[in-house]
Amino acid sequence: MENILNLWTGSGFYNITGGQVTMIVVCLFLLYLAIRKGFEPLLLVPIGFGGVLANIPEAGLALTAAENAIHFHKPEVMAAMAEVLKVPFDVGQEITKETLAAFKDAYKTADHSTVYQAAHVAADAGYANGMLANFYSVIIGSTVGPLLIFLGVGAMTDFGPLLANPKTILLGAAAQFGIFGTVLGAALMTSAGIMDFTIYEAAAIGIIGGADGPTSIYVASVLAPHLLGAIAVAAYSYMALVPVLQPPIMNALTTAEERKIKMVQLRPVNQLEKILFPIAVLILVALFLPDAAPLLGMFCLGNLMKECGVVDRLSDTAQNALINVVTIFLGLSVGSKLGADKFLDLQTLGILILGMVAFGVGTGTGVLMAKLMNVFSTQKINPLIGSAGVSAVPMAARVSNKVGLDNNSQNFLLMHAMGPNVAGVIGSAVAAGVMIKFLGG
Amino acid sequence: MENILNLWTGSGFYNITGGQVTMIVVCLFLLYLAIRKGFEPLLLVPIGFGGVLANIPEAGLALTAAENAIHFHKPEVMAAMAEVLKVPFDVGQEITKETLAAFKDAYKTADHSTVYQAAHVAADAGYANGMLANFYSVIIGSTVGPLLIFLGVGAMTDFGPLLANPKTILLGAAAQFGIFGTVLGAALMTSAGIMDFTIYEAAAIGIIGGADGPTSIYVASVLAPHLLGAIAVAAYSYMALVPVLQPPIMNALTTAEERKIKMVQLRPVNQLEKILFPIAVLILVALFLPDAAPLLGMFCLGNLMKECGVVDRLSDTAQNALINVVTIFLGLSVGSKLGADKFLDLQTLGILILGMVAFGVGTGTGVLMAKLMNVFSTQKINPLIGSAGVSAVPMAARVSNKVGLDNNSQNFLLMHAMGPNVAGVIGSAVAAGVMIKFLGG
Amino acid sequence: MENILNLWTGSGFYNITGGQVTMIVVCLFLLYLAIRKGFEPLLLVPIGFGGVLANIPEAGLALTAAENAIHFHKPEVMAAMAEVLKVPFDVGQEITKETLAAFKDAYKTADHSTVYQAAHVAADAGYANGMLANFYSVIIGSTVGPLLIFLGVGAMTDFGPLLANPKTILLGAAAQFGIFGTVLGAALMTSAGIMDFTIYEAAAIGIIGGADGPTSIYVASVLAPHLLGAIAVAAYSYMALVPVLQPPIMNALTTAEERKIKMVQLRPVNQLEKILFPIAVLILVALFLPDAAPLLGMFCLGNLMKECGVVDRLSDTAQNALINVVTIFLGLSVGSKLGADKFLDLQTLGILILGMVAFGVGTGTGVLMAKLMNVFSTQKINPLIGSAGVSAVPMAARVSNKVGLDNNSQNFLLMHAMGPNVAGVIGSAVAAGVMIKFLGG
Amino acid sequence: MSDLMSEAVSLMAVGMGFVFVFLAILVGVTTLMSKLVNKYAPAPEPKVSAAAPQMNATSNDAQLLAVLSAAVEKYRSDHKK
Amino acid sequence: MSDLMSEAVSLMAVGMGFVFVFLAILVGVTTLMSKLVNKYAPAPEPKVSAAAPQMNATSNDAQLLAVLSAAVEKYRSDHKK
Amino acid sequence: MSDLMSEAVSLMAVGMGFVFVFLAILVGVTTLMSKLVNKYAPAPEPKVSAAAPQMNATSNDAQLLAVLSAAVEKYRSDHKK
Ligand code: NA
Ligand code: NA
Ligand code: NA
Repeated sequence: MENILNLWTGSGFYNITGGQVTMIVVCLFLLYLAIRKGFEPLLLVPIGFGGVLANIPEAGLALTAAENAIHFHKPEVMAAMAEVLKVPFDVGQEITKETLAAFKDAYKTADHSTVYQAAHVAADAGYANGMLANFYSVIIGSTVGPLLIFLGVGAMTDFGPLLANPKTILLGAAAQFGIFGTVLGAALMTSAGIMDFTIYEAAAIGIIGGADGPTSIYVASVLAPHLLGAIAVAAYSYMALVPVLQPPIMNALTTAEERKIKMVQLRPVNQLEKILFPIAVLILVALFLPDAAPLLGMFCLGNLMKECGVVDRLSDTAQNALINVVTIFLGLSVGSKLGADKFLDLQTLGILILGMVAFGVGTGTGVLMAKLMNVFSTQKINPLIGSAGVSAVPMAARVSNKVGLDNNSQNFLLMHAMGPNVAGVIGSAVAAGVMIKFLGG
Repeated sequence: MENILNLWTGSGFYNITGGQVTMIVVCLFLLYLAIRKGFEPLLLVPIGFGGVLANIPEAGLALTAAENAIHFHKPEVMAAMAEVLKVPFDVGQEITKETLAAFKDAYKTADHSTVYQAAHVAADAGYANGMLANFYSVIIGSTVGPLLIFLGVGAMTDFGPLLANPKTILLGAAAQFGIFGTVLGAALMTSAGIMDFTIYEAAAIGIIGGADGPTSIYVASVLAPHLLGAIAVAAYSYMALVPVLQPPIMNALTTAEERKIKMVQLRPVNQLEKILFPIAVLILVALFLPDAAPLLGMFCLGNLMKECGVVDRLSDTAQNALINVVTIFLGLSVGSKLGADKFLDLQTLGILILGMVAFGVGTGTGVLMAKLMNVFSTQKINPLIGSAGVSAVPMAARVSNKVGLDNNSQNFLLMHAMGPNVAGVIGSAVAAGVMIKFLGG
Repeated sequence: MENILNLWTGSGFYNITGGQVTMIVVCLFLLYLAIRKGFEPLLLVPIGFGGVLANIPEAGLALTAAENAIHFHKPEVMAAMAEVLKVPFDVGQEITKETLAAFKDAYKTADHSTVYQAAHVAADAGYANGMLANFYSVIIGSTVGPLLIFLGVGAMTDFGPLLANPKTILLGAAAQFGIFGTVLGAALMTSAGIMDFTIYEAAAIGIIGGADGPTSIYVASVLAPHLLGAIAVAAYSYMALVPVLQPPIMNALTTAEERKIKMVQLRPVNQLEKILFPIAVLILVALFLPDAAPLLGMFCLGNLMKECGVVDRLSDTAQNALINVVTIFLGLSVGSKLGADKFLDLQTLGILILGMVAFGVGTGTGVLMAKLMNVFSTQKINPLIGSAGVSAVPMAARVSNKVGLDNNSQNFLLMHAMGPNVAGVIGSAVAAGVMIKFLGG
Repeated sequence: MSDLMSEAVSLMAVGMGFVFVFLAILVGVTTLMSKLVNKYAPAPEPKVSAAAPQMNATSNDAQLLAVLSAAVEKYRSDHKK
Repeated sequence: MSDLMSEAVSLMAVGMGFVFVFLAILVGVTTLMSKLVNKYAPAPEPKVSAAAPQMNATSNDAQLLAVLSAAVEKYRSDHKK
Repeated sequence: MSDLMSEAVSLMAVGMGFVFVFLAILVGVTTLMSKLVNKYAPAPEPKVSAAAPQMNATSNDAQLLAVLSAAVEKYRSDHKK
């Protein structure tokens, strides 16, 4: 009898909170966007599904063992936990919401030794890390997940168009204004009292403007892990929305004449150039920005494996089995940060707004940079390829091509836009390195 | 000279015990069954091989660093270990079997902090975890292995037949009587003094009746890890024996007329239904049984990845590279529990007997449920498809088909049996969740 | 302003040491050899790349969190670290090179508990393990990497030629003289005062003569992890140089007549023999040398999976996705040991010289063993296949074939040489087991 | 009745009860869902899966067809005369 | 100006400055590298990638060709008469 | 003789001795095993591997044959007239 009661009081129906219901609906909506609208489904399917799992009441899939122990707060476990976390607590004492909050706070701010001891107490009491919490710590906490995605992306990237016309790299630089402009925006909102972001949070939000999923996740996991869920969702959603977000800005900032500029055909690129390029990037990183070494190092390794032609087995695995496995786990891990308490916050609204601003500013500065370069150079650049500098590979380059074709049905900009497009990946990884150096060092 | 002696006294010949010889023979027999008789070779080849490895004398492949340190019991190491484990011990003292047993007991019952400290002592003395012990803790101890198998199985499962005739789900429910009936059987044997099982052990044994390898391993790892080896071997062996075990029971419980019932052809199923089904299951799990969330969550994610059609890369990887890699490690990890001391026990005999009972009871109740449903419904069900409710996908459904053809060579039951067959997977995962909630919570 | 200064004083340019520059050049040369000269590119591309990453100044990719904390030596962190490591230190104290060296030494020689505590202190101060340090500890520190490579190699190995002519196994035994002769050489150099090797280091260097990458890495990681980088580089480089190193020795030790010996065609081998062979090897290992069980166990499992014919999915994955993923990480992990401080040492020179000696001696003793066997046997062996006993599969067998064809254009030795070639793999794994037993036990 | 027996009996009651209730609800939900789908979104074009075919499969088939057409072409031209 | 604002402004200045400097150097290095390559090693034979084709691909093609030739052979011999 | 030298010598003696003994036993065991197999189970049908061919391979071959037959069929019908 007691057991049946137990099943009932332990069921989802009995325990579910409004926040959890809301978040499950939000996550189902993400799945809808991914499956029916084609929004970056490779990431948003596991993210959305992981978000549902994270919000299953009483399952504690996104909680560590210690957090689960506190959630179920058996008196004898709490007594042991109190001793470790140095929270005042008597065994007989009633456990109120405030008591629980005190334990949760103490756990969140505890040093590493204490966290380990709390884990031991919880394990002794029979609690284990939730599945998603394990995935998060192995894949994102260790930073290995985003790095392996970058390895695979590197192995899929063709730097040919960039090598054929290197000055388009500067378009990829200009588009990073989106990142830093957004940081400024977040600071402004905070100064105005509308939001409340620290500089770490502002930087992590700004990186959405890099339009690169793994870079965003990497930076957020280092600077503001509590915002990771919202940042990743915003980054991937806006990347999917690039065909909607960019064209109005591109049209507003250019004249019809500029949009019709025809670019000269790209020269063929030598195999050796392609092999040397990732090595050159690596050496520049080593000399100028060691903090970008993990991200750009893995990216360059992937690209070298692809281009060198002698390790096709490895390049193939990096582009397929490995990246696919990591994507599943990375998505679920991001989903673990879509808990109601973390996501249903005013900050998320700020992130969504600022993320869109970041995309817009990056698009605009990319286009304007192209116009500026045309002032000084005789070989004109079609400013429509500037918007591709935000990255969002290869979507943004396709958008440049499409808007170009709308203005001149014989003007194919795709390959020209791929140069700034992949330069944008390098640009935002460099920006990520600067931010981590500046704020983390 | 001393070194040559060392090689001899450290060799297998010098140290092998009768138990180890027996277990190596048992494991070679498992390999024979797997390779020559086709008994679930994907699992039984690595399990059997892992079992041989686990029984190599002095190699300690299935032992942790601390267990290895105790096994080799150098006096100075034992002194340090005694302090950590709080076992009375003088450095000069002779080390008898009893002393070693005291250390092993203290280690087994130690709390988590102590286990870590013992690991440090062992590591300082140069001992390391055995290879299989590492595999076990990463793959099964963390529960990730069975969950990833379920992800892959989900990505291979077609719920079409079930969706075309949803009431056959109830056959998958009825067959779970095998699970709980076996728990009762284990309790009866214990009451009768024939065996000695706790309720945890009884539950872990019962789950063999679920006829699902990963579910059995998952439950056993949570409720009775020391029986995991025998339980997994029984589960996979009986799954392979389904074509032998089920037909007599099916024939005994049905009339020739019933076995000839023709079922109407299944309606075609809409793609959208297939996409919504795993989401519906997930939501029901969230609402009613959070403890089944890890298993059924991964299963539903796999199925959604397959059916949604936009993440075929991920679904493909889940069905191939990922599940294959995990299968190798899972098999070896299960094999690590086939050590002589754990397996050569009266309990194993009980597990083998009760496991077979579980399969038989599940088969029978599945068939009887179909007959019961025919009493109330006009659209008759061929009771031969009831036996498929135990799962053992797709073997049990093929058995239903074969027995059906034996009675009416024009009656193809395969697709009809696939409905209860996959329902049985869900049914036993639900049963697993109830058991963990009931006993673990 | 301070921040810009920070970027400058934190840049590679400002911090790079001569040693790091040298090592980056060395690693770029390895990449050149791998990509342009085809030197074992599957390993040397990730090793070389990892070596560049390990030498990026200030990035600390190959350092643990505690080592990074000591490198940046903030006074308050050093105070906490001093307490844990028991190094005398006052907070006000100037931090000289000697102070840092004292901390580094204390950390290197600390016991495992202390290492954990130091890690907690570093983590509390915001330091994390470098990416390569994580890869190393997961892939090589745990020994799982080399073992999984061996699993894949086993699944790619065909023992048919060996089974058709088992006495060629003895050629694989003789070639292991290269290993032990080199140990002797290292001891001689030390006695002569030219070098300074311990017996552990000498053994780890000798194993280069096994001509087996994963065996070398496995043994070096157990006996002399600080030499692992140089040993792995030497092993793979010389394996690539087999076509250059072996022929002169083979020609010098044989007469033209001997090189023209025609061998009888190999008998066809039964499938069952191929299935039983890995099991026989496993049982011999269990009886005679438990310390070789991890390496040869995984090797035999891979081969059994291949030959048994019922788990082709697993065998396929072991040969492709799994081995490729592990190769990437293994290469990067080896690269992490190519730091300037570890590699730019007189010992490395000794390793390179001794490694070449090892290859030469192994080649020679293999050839001489064949000549010796011809004295006692009527069925003559072409001594050119003796050199294949060093392993370096399948390169050494191809060299035997090529030198054979140079002397008699109708004499195809390839299949005959595959027997000793794969026997050499078993031989060096046995030698590895003996060394670990002898020195580690 | 021993403690173990009573525990086993109640585990059976609760367990089977729960399994049946859960799967019965699933029957209901599934039936309802299917009805709604077939009423409001009957047999949509299998556009989704067609839009994202598996890359490998495609390229394999492409290779296959290329080789095949080449072979057939050659055969044709050989037989023309 | 608040502390946060000044931090954001200097992050922007340092960050964008660094991104531009880094990528501008990259433009220079890339241009130089391309010039040197095209001067001293123009369009080398794509020997490297040809020398190490992916094993699977090869064996698949081999199987393919085997089956294909067999099929064509059979067809030929059937039509010979 | 220094301590290191004596250790190296005895490692060599023990090591090479063990390698030879182990591999010599392996020669014996292998020879015996082969004899027994060829006496009691000579050249069995390669049933095992045929019974469980790799799934992917099968389906690839199936696809291959399907496309192939279609192509040949078409060719035949084109040439019939
Ligand atoms: Na970007
Ligand atoms: Na079942
Ligand atoms: Na060897």
